[in-house]
Formats: sequence, C-alpha cells, structure tokens
Amino acid sequence: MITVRISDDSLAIACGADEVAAAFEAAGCTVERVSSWGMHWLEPLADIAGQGFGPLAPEDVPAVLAGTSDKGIGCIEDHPFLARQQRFTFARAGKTRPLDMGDYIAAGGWAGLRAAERLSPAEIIARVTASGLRGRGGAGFPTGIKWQTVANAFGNRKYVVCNADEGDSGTFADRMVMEGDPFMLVEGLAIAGLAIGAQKAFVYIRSEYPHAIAKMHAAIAASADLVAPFEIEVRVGAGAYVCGEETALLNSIEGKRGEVRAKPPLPAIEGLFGQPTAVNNVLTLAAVPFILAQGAEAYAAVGFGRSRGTMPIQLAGNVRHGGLFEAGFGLTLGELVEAIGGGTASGRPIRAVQVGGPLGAYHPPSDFHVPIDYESFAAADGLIGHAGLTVFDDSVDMGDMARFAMAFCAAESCGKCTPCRIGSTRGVELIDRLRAAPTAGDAALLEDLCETMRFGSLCALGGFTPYPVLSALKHWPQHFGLIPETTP
Amino acid sequence: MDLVAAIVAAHAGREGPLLPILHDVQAAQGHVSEEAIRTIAHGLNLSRAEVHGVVSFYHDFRTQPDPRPVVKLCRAEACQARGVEALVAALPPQNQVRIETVYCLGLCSAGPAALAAGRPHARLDAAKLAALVEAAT
Amino acid sequence: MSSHTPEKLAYMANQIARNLAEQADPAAAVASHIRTFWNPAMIAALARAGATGLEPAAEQALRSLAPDAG
Amino acid sequence: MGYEPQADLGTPAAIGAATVTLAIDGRSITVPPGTSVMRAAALAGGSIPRLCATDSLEAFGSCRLCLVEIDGMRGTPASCTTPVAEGMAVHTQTPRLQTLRRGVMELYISDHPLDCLTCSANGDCELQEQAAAVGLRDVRYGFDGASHLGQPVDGSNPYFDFDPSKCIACSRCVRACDEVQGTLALTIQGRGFASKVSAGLASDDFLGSECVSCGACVQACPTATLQEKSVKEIGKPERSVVTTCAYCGVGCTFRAEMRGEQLVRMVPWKDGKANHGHSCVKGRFAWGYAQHQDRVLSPMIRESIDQPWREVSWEEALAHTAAELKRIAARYGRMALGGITSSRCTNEETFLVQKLVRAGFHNNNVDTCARVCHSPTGYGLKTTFGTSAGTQDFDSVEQADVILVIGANPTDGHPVFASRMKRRLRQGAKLIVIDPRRIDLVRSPHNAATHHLPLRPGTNVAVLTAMAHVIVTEGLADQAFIRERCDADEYAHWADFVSETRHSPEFLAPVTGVDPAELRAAARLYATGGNGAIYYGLGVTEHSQGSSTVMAIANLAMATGNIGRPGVGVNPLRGQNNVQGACDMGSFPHELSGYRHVSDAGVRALFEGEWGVAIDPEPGLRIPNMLDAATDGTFKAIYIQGEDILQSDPDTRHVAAGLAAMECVIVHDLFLNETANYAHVFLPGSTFLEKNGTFTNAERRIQLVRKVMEPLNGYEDWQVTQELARAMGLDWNYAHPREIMDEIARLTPTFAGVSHARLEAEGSLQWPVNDAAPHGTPVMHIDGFVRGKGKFVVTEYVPTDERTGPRFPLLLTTGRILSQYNVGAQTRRTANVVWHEEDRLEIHPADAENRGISSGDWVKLASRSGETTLRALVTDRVAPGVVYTTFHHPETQANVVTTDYSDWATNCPEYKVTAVQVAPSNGPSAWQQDYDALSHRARRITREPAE
Repeated sequence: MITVRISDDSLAIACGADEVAAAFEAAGCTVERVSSWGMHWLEPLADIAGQGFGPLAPEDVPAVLAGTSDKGIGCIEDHPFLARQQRFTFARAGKTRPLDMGDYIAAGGWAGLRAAERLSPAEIIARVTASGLRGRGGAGFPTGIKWQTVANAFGNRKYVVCNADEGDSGTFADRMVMEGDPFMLVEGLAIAGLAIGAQKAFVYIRSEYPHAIAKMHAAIAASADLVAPFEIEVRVGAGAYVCGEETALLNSIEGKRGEVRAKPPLPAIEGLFGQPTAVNNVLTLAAVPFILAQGAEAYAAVGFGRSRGTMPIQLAGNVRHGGLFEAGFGLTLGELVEAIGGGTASGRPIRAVQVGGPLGAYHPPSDFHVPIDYESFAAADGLIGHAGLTVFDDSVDMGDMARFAMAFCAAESCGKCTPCRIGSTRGVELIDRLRAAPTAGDAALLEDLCETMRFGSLCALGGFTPYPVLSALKHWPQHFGLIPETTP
Repeated sequence: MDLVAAIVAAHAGREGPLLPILHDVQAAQGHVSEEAIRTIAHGLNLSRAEVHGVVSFYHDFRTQPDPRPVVKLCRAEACQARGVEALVAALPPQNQVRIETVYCLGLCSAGPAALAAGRPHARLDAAKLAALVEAAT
Repeated sequence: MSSHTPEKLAYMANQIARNLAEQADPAAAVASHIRTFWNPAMIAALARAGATGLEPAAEQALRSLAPDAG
Repeated sequence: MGYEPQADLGTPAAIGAATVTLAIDGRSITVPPGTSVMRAAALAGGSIPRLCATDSLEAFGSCRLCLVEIDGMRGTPASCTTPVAEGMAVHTQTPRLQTLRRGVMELYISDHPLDCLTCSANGDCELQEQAAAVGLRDVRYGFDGASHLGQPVDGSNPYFDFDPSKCIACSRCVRACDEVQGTLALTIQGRGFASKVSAGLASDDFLGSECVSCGACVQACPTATLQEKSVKEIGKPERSVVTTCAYCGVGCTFRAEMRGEQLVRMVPWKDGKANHGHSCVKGRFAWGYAQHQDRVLSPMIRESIDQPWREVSWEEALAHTAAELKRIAARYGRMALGGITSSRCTNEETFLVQKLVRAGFHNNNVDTCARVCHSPTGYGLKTTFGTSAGTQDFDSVEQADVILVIGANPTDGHPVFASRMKRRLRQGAKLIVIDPRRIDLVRSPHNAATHHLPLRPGTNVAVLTAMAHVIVTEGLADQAFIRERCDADEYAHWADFVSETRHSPEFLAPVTGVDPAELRAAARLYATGGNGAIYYGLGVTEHSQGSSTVMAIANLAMATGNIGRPGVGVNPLRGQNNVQGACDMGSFPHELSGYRHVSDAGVRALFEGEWGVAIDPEPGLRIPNMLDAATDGTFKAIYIQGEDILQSDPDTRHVAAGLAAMECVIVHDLFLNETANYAHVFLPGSTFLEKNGTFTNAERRIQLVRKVMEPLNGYEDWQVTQELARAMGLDWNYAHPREIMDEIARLTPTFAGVSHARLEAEGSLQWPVNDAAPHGTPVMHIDGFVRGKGKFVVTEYVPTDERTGPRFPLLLTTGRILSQYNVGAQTRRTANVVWHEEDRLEIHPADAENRGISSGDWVKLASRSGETTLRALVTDRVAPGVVYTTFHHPETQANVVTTDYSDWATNCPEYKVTAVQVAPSNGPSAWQQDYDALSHRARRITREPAE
C-alpha cells in the first residue's frame, strides 16, 4: 500500500489538491492530508516516501504510480527552494497533518509550553526579550517589551489577542500557519497567556480565510484541556481590511464599528474591553514556541542587525517560484525575487516589486540590492511589513497601481480621520485628472496630499497609502504622463 | 421565539457577541434586516443606531436580501499582477451570480483567485472563471 | 362627600394613630403630631364631635389636646 | 453681556492637582496629570486648531487639525489625545504643521457647500473659523469630485434640522448622544467617504429614532449640520443672558440668546453646576409657551363664575381684589382667607406670597404645591436627619457605587440628572430599581438594573422594612457609623422592630409581590456594594405612607453608613423647579422660612420685628383643609399664584366643589388654567424669562433667574403680589428682588450668607450658607446630623385604605413623561406635543386581553371617586394588575379618578394608588362632557377698552 501525502492547505485545494487526492485514493493509495511545503508553483504536490511530484492533475496519477511521470522533483527536502531556507516557524510545514495531535507532539509540539510552565511569567518574558523577537505584523515592535507592559499594567482581566486579520495582498504566511500548524499558534497563545497573566485569548481571523477559521476552531477544541484554564476563542471578521489595525480589531471584537482608536492609551494598558491586552500577529505568536523550546539564543543567532530570527517571506504575484520562504533577515530583494523566485511567471522582465502589501512601496530593480530588514527598507523609503513581495512584470502600468492604492484606501478606510476618509477619494480623482491632463500643479498637489495623509492620518492605512503612490510617482513618472514614455 | 431572537439568546453571555450574532443571522436569513437589527439591539441592550452602525460598517453584512449565489473574486495587487483585471473585462455579462470583489484570499502566489461556495480556486484564466460563474448559477 | 366633617378629621386622627402605633408612647406621639400640624379649628371640630370611633391613642391624644372634649 | 460663544478648552478637565510642567511654544504651564496637550495649550493662552474636539466630550483624534510637534517624539501627534508629560516641549505652530493643517482643511472644504454667506451658521461656525485660522486660501482639488452635497435635509424634529450636506463627520453629535446624553440614538452609518451620521436605522429620521431631543448633538455640532430651526428663522443671536430653567427640579442653567426682544435659543451653560452644559427637550427647546397667543396679558375680574371675564386695568383689578379680601375677612373672619405659593415662581415671589398671608391676611393659611408632591420629604428628613432637604449635590452621583432608585423615573422626570446617573452606571456602578413599572432605567441601551423590584403600588414601606430586615439580621449594618452618629436606643428599638419575622422578605412577599430572593440580594448589594446612594421621587411621597417611606429610606441610609460623604445620601428628586425653594421660604402653614415652627415665639419675634405685625402662633390650614373648610362654608377666599390645583390636585370633583364654594378665587398665572374656571379675579403672570429672582433646585442650590425680556403683562410676579399687598394697605416697597432676598437672609439662618451679589459672583450657593458654611454646603451631615444624633424611626407598614376589590380590581399609578411637564400648561403649548399628544393608559397585555382592549382603544377608567376616558396603550412595562397614566392633558382628567386618601403625616395626596376598573368605552365620560361645557363657558372674555 502506497501512502501519498498531499496538502490540504487552501492554496493546494484551490489548485486541485482534493481532486488529485481522490484520484490517488481511487487508485488504492492511502492519502494523508498534510500541510503545504510552501512551494506553491508545485501544488498540488504529492509526497510519496519523500519524493515529490507536482504540480499534479488527477490525470497525472497513473503515471506517478507507474513511475513514468515527468512531474517528479526528486527528494522534496533537498529541493533548492527549501534547502536555502532556515525554517523555525515552518519547521513542520509539509510534514505533519495539521490537526493530528500525535503528529504535532512527535514533531516537538508543546515543548515550548511545557518549558514555559516551568518558568515564572517574568522568566518567559525575559526569554522572549532576549530572543530579539519583533512583532511580525509590520511595525516590528519588540514583543518582550510589549508583554512586559501588559504584565505590569493594572487590570481585573487581561487578554491576548491574535491578529489573524492579515489582509495584505501578497501575504499568506499567517494563513499557512493557521491551516498547516494550528497547534503551534495555540501553543504560542498559551505561552503568551502565561507570560502576561491573561485568562483568555481571541484569535481574530478575517472572513476571507474560511479554511483557516475551520482549522483553528478544530485545533482549539482539540487542545482545550492542554491549555486550560486558559481559554481561546475564534472571532471572525466581516470584511474590513482596517480591522488588521490593532485598535480597530479590538473594537471589532467588542462588537463595534471597526474604527481606529486614537493612541494613547496603548492596548497594552487599555485594550480589549478596556483591559490590558497583548495584541500579537500570528507569526509573532508562532515564533514563541520555538523560542521557549529551543532557547532565545537559538533564535537570536539568526538574523541581521536589529532584526533577529527568521522572517517568513512570501513570494507572490507574477513570480515563477511563488511560495513561502523562511530565512534569517538579510537576503536582498533581488536575491529573493530573481534567484529564489526565478523572476516573473510570465517570463517578462520585472518592472516592480511591491514589498509589504498594499501599503508598501513599489521598488524598481534598482532597489534589488536592499536587504530585507526593518531598518534597511525604511531607509529605502519602504517597509517590509508582513514581508510579502508582489512581483509585477513590465506590462504593469504604475499609474494604475498608484490609483489602485488610493482606491483601495478609499474602499477600506474606516472613515474616522479626515486625511484618509476624504484624502483617499480625492487621491483617486486627482490621479485620474493628472493622467488625463498632466500638470506640474497636480503632481505637486498629489505630493501634498500624500504628505497630508502620511503625517495626518490616524493609522497606517491612510498613513502608508502614500508609499505605493509616491514610489510609483517617483520611479515611473512616465506612467502619469509627467515625462514622455521611453522604450528601453 | 423567532429565529433572530434565538440566535441572540444562543450567544448571550459571550464577550462582545454582536459580530458572531450578525454572522449567524446573515447565514440564516441571507441578510440582516432592519427588523433583525431591532431584535438584536433589544436582546443585547444596545441602541438600534449602534447595531445599524456596525452592520453598515462591515462589507460582509447586507441589509437587503440577494438570493443569488456569490463568487468572491480577488482583485488585489497580487492577483492584478497575474492579470485578474483582464479576466474581469472579458467576463460575459450576466446577472445570475453576484460577483463580489474581495481584497485577498491569501492565494497570492497562484492568482487570479476566487472563492465560490466555500471552495477556493486559483490560477484562473478567462475560461476557468467563466466556468466558475456558470457552475455557481 | 362633604369633607371637613368630623368623620374626616377622625379618619385623619386614626390614620396618624395607626402609623405611630409602634412608637414608644403612641398617644404622646399622636398628640404632638396633631399639635404641630393641625389648625386649632380642626382640633376643636374634632373635639366637638367627641371621641366616638377614635383609636385609643387618638382618643387619648385628643383628651390631652382638648381637655374639655366630650 | 454681548454675544460670545463660551470658551472651549478642547478636552475635558483632568482631575487632580496641577503637578506636570511642560512648555508650549516656549511658555511654561503646570497642569494636572492626564491633561491633554490641547487643553494645556488653551490654558496657557494659546489656541490649537481643532474640529472634532470640544471640552464636553472625550478626545477622539479624528479631525487631525490639532497635530503638534513634540521634542523627542516621532511624527506629529494629535494634541487632543496626547497627554502632557513632565518636561515636554510642544510646538504648536511650525511651518510643517501649518502645511499639514492647511492640507487637512483643504480636504474638508473640498466636500462642503460654498454657501457661507447664506448659511445660518455664518459667523458661528467652527469650520469657517478654523479654515480662516489655518489660512486656507485655495481648494486645489476643485469641486467636481465626489461630495455629500445635495442630500435632503431631515427636518422631522420640530426644533432642529439635520442637513447632512454640511456634515464634516467629526462624530461630535454621535459622541454627545453617547457620552453626554447616554441615549446612543445616533451612529455613523457606512464607512470611509460614505460615512454619514444616522439617527437610528437607515429608514429612521430624527423624529422616528430613539432621539429624545435633548439638544446635546445640536450643541456639539461645529457646523450648521444640526441647527435649531429658530436660528434659521430668526437669525443669529445678538446678546445673551444666563438664567435658570423653570422646568424641573434639576435647575439647569441656560444662556438665553436673544435677538432684540426675541428669544432665539436656549443654550445650556457649561458653568451651570447642576447641568454642566447639558439640557433636555423641555429646557432646551420648549420655551415657545412664553410668547404663546394663549398668554393672558390683561387683568380680568367677574362677579361670579357663570359670567364672562371682563378685562380691567391693573389698578381696578388690584383695588377690586383688595376690597373683596377685606370684605370677606370682615364678614367671615380672618381665617376665611388663604394663599397658595408656587413652586414655579422664584424664592422671592414665594416669600412675598406667604408674607402676604401671614402679615396681610393675619393667619397662617398658606400652603404650596409641594403639599401634593414632596411634603413627606420635608417631614421625613427633618424628623430623621434634622433638615428638610436632600443630603447631596448632583455631582455626588459620580462617586456612587450602588444607586438605588425608588419611586422615581429620572429619565423622564429629571432627564439631565438621569444622564449623569446613566454615565455613572456605564462606568460600572450598580443599580437597584424599586418601582411597579419597568422604567427606562431598568433596561435601556448600555445600562440595566442589577435588581428591579416591581412592587405592588402602596407597599414601599413593606419593601424597605424588609430590606432593613435583611441588613440587620444578616449583620450588614454599619455598627461603627450607628454607634458614633445615631441615637443608640432608637437604633436598638428600630433594629428589634425590623428584625421581627413579620418583616422578612419572605413573610412580606404576598403583600409586596416582590421575589424575596431578589429583595435580599438587593439589600445586600446596597449594604455592601460601596457607596450607596438613594434617589427617590413622588413614587415615594405620594402615598398614604409617604412620610413613613421617606423615614424608612433615611433609616436604611443610616443603618448602612451611607450618609455624610460624597457618593451616598438620600436624594429627593424634586418635581418642579423651585419645590425646594418654596418649602424653604416658609410656604407651609406650620412653619416660617427655614423650617421653623410658628409656635416658636423667638422666631416669630424676629419676623414680627421685621414686618411690624403679629404672627399667628397656630398652624394654618393646608390645601386639602382649605378646600374642606370651603365646602363647610368657613373658608371663602384664596390667592393662588402659579398653580393649577384643579388639574393637579387629587379628586378633582372635590377640588371643584371647594373652589365653587368660595367667594373670591384669585388666580395669578400665565394662562386661563383649569382652576381659573372657578376664579373671580385673574392676574396675569410673568414667565421666568421676564423676571429676576432665584430658584433653589433639588440639591439645595440657589441660582439666579435673570430677566431676559420685559414682562409682556407689564409686571414681574413679585411686583403683582407687592401691589396687591399695597392695595390692602401694607407698606411694601421692594425695588428689586435682591431686596427681598436680603430680607430672607436676615430672617433665615440657613440663608444668612445668601445675596444676589454673592450669587452673581459665585454662580450658585447650596444652603446652608452662613458663618458655619460660608461657601455653602454641597454635602450635608458630614460630621454630624443637623439634629445631633441621627434618629431611627420605626416605620410600621400600615396599608392604604384604598383597596382593590371586585368593583375596582386594578391599581392605577400615575407619573410623567419626558416631553411634557406637570399639568402641561407650558409644554402643551409647544411642539413637544409631537411626542405626547395625549395621556394614555398603560395596561398589561393580560389585563387588556381580559377586557378586550387593544392599544389605541378608548377605555373608561373608573374609581370610587369618578371616571374618565382615555386611550389605552398595551405594554408589559406595567405588571399585571397595575395600570398607569400621565396627567399632562386636562382633557384626560386623570385626577377625577384619584382619591382623597393622603399621607398620614402631611396629607400629601395618594396619587400613586387608586383602585380602578378599566373597560372599553365609546367616548368621554359624563364628567368630561360637563366639564368641557363648563370650561368653555368659564373662559369667555368680554373685551372692553381698558380705561
């Protein structure tokens, strides 16, 4: 009897994994549904005794079983895409069945929590602080310091809130954690609860991720006894990108409009239901079990400058080898999209890479030398955000993308602050006007508007929308009609 | 007790129960009517203005019924980079399926992507999208 | 109903007496209350009508307020 | 005073001592911790542009005009949401900030109508002001883009319009409704550019929404989006006068804003100590009666009530009246005269009326409408604590942990205070409601009573004694407080009494109808939940045991140590604006001002010395006694200032009979009220807008009433009383009410330090104001009770004699509604009728079903006193067996049904318990028809040219 391992990650399913699995079963194989390795261009990827085949369609199954398929990629773990990675958070990716407790334990699961249970809250926080872990949601705030603030705050009740509202186009690492290794997130939440003295955690998941929601529900139910009396509850968003902003997310859990709150007070002091709350991103919490199990030093040993540990980088958009690439900070943008990503999927030259989601800047190839770390990208007028890299080939009109950035902001603005509420709509209109009849005055007005939004907005939605707009304007003025289009 | 009141009662005692209730009401009735808003407001001891404010904030909630099947099509940057706008432009006109724009399904390395009847679809081209819409009706 | 009649005054006195029944010295309490709040014409009218139908404490109070009462 | 908006410091004051020093644009200032940078800047004399911030609301941080730069901080934080820190260096005016602010303003104006010149807010618009302040000169976006222009105006509210095209989405209205009013009737609908203020659901308009028209949103709006219709109609005010509202006992201070002699609007005054800038639909908007065509402006007389009225000159009216009074005194004796003071009039006016009776009529036949509302409060609190007044100021509620509301409906009766109470409840204070009806406080958005004890009407004493039973027998009494502050023997006697098994909640449950477990839990909460504060209203006093209930409340407060500090106390919520004052001024027949008995020779001597006449040492007649005496033929003339006893007093037919038996009924009022149907002399009154004087609110706060416009009838009420006194031969020569107050202060120890000059200087004073308390007394009984030791009074539960039976199986209780006031004489003459155009009978669905009654049906309401008809409202707010109505409309004649039972101690009528039957009906009762005919006849006026 042949055992075939095929992912049940929603990307694999979207690419036909269920049909391929059914074909293997029909052919008499035992099929195990595991997490995804993250080599998305190969999905659906079948793993038969460590040998990989992909991307498969049901009609490829007979050839695979007959040993005649040309879709073989050899030993999966030796694949260069994987071999170059350093997997801490995604160590189990592709190897375990997401909701199989036995698989999780066998692969080292719960070791972090067991270790944390032997420590005092202060010791847990000290280890997280020592690891250099910074929030993976984009702002890069040191996690240990945030936890310490919550631990010190006075409150009748404290909360851990997992921000699983990752809605940035070009990112999917959170989704892969929740779908592929949900117990790891549960473990991270439980450790956070111990550290800050919280009784309850909420995992706020965007409604666009139904599979992640289902897996998290199941994993929480299966591990309830292991983390008790700590309680974890899934909350489902309702179609509001802005709820990825932590204070809007807290309002949403409370059952309010997802409007951004002014800070201070910080959520760490006055967060969910007015109580001290640690709001952490999925990847941040997912990194915690490793730190507790393997030690802060093991985590801190990897990285670049003040950006310690690994970063799950997501290669997306028009890229040949799209998927998840976890590595220490410090690889350059060019290495990632060209050497690792293999250039565009279309085979055309890369025109731009948007780094950090819809609020990230568009980088031309001239930025390819910039290493992936928080500080270097800030210096290059960008941000790494969630470390999603969206590749565009030379068919893209960057004027369209600048307009889209404003339109996206207008569609998702909570409407509380004026620069974002009115500015994003005016931005769309202004870019249209500029492109229809370019004038220096309107170009200057667009820059002024971006300045108003950047420094005037209440949160990053309005505040960072100028990144894609201004980067497009700066690097591709011809797409706004401001200089003549030249053919290279 | 009517259905909405029963849903409210089922969530009573939860911390911040409004969004879960709205999801359930929408799932059960296809939309959140003004009548439902009144019932929810009464049940949770909120003003109906507050509930209306919340319902109208989130794009997932509808106040008017629309029984058509839905295809959620991602039109965010990563899918744009892979040509979703051309697919949209090429879609034959139809009114049987509600094609909703969403921004990101997390399938960004394999776009264009869509979600129909709870199942994700990736690597769409014009034919696949048309087939998806056809299948949804 | 004609109301400033002795019956009404007796009713009022009895109501006071019933409400002050648990005081240490009910009769004294009733007398003091009536003395404080009633116009003398009312006391006189009640006294003229006599003590018929009065609660014991009210009757005693009336005696102390209007010693000549019938 | 010219027209000048009140200063706004942007964010609310932080509590505490000023200890944080920072520099704002180089100027050093020291403020309390928690103060915003914005407020600190304003205190330092600077001004940071802002639109979403106002100091009545918590900082919100949305408009982004108030951005500043702070040394050592990244970016440009909003000054409204950034708290000060020691040593902070703030820069509020830098080129970068100016550019940013102009950028934000450019966005605002790109979505705003360009109609400043024709806008009703022109010159009083924060957007306009701030656009100028940031130096906006050009809107480079043009005006072709998306906008909110052209949306329809919602004019459904009778008093203000909502014009969404002028909205800047600052949420100040929404936040005002949430934070200040606590109704949460408004929201932002949608999001992003589509964000829009919405009252209720998408299909609601303002009138159809949960909005209670308090005006807080209008007040908060920085543009003309929410604006008074009166401003649109009349124009921008030119001058303003700060005065005190003449509606309920809260005593809100308003700025009356005038254009010429026309009142444009009433704007709540932020420095008002009772209302702190808040208002309700009555005080804020329902002032139209002051200039209503029904006002009677000429004096009128007639020989008998079947004649039409004859307009006469003031001279003739006063001479005629004085002659009649003298004639009656001569013929029937001095005891045949009496007077009633008004709780709506000023202290000074009230004082003069009682002085006229005592010094001019030579008897003590003076009473006041407090007789029928809060006389038991005076008796009960004087007996137990030594002072006939509530113990706290309103601010005290902010420190209460457990609030016990009994027999009061603050959201309708005392809405501005209710908003503060609700805010405290939203902060986490617990609430106990003892009321037969499920009043709004029991459950309304964001607050809910921890315990609601829906008792059977008339069983207050039993419920409170049962609570005392629980507290004493479970050892929850505050022994240290009792030992130190109260009379030990009396406590022991009381404790034994309440501990008797017959007072246990379980034993009394069949009587009270209250679940014993719930009652025990409520008692425990009150006794152990921290600061416990009791608020009560007429549902306590208007019973045959009203005085006992007040004392039972006082007993509970003393037993639990809830007296003598902020956050606790016994707080009567007074009905009318000057009930407290009318009582203070010596309006009761047994006592002189300051609650001193007429039998006290020393006190009399003081007055006799001042007034030069002998004071009768015997108590006079109370209102019901006067009416009784009238029917008996011994009482013949009455001067009634500002009260409509025919409509407001119980057992209407008895009141009518008493009035009809008199030879000279003098009504001094704004309108030909119901009592005037039986009057022989009508003296036109003046409104609170037309006079100077003072009102004293429920927290003993004396506040100035300032003349806003000249009296339409030519005289302030105190002048009319003075002229009547002079016509009777008294030598009165007050030139201004301040001289009357000086006399009050000379004669009344608790008012010794009160004068108009001090009130002008200090805004308000809470009595006692004297050498012992030179700045007044916000909280009483701090170091000891006024009477010395607190007195526990045994309160035997004596059931009312009003009993249900086969003929009258239901219990009727009465109350009021938010939009209407008392007998409705004022509010019925305003647009407030849109909210309550008639009184309805609330009846439980089960009782309605049994009788075949649906909402809207006409029903006959009958008691042993009489019957009337009105329309039904079927609702489970009332318990089975209980029906409820308001008494704001004379057509309803609700008091035809109420009985002559009254409080044993004070004769305060038992409005709250009447055994009734309800049956379907086709139309008005015989009494209503007869009365309607009489009323029509009695109001005829023959107009002859005066003089």
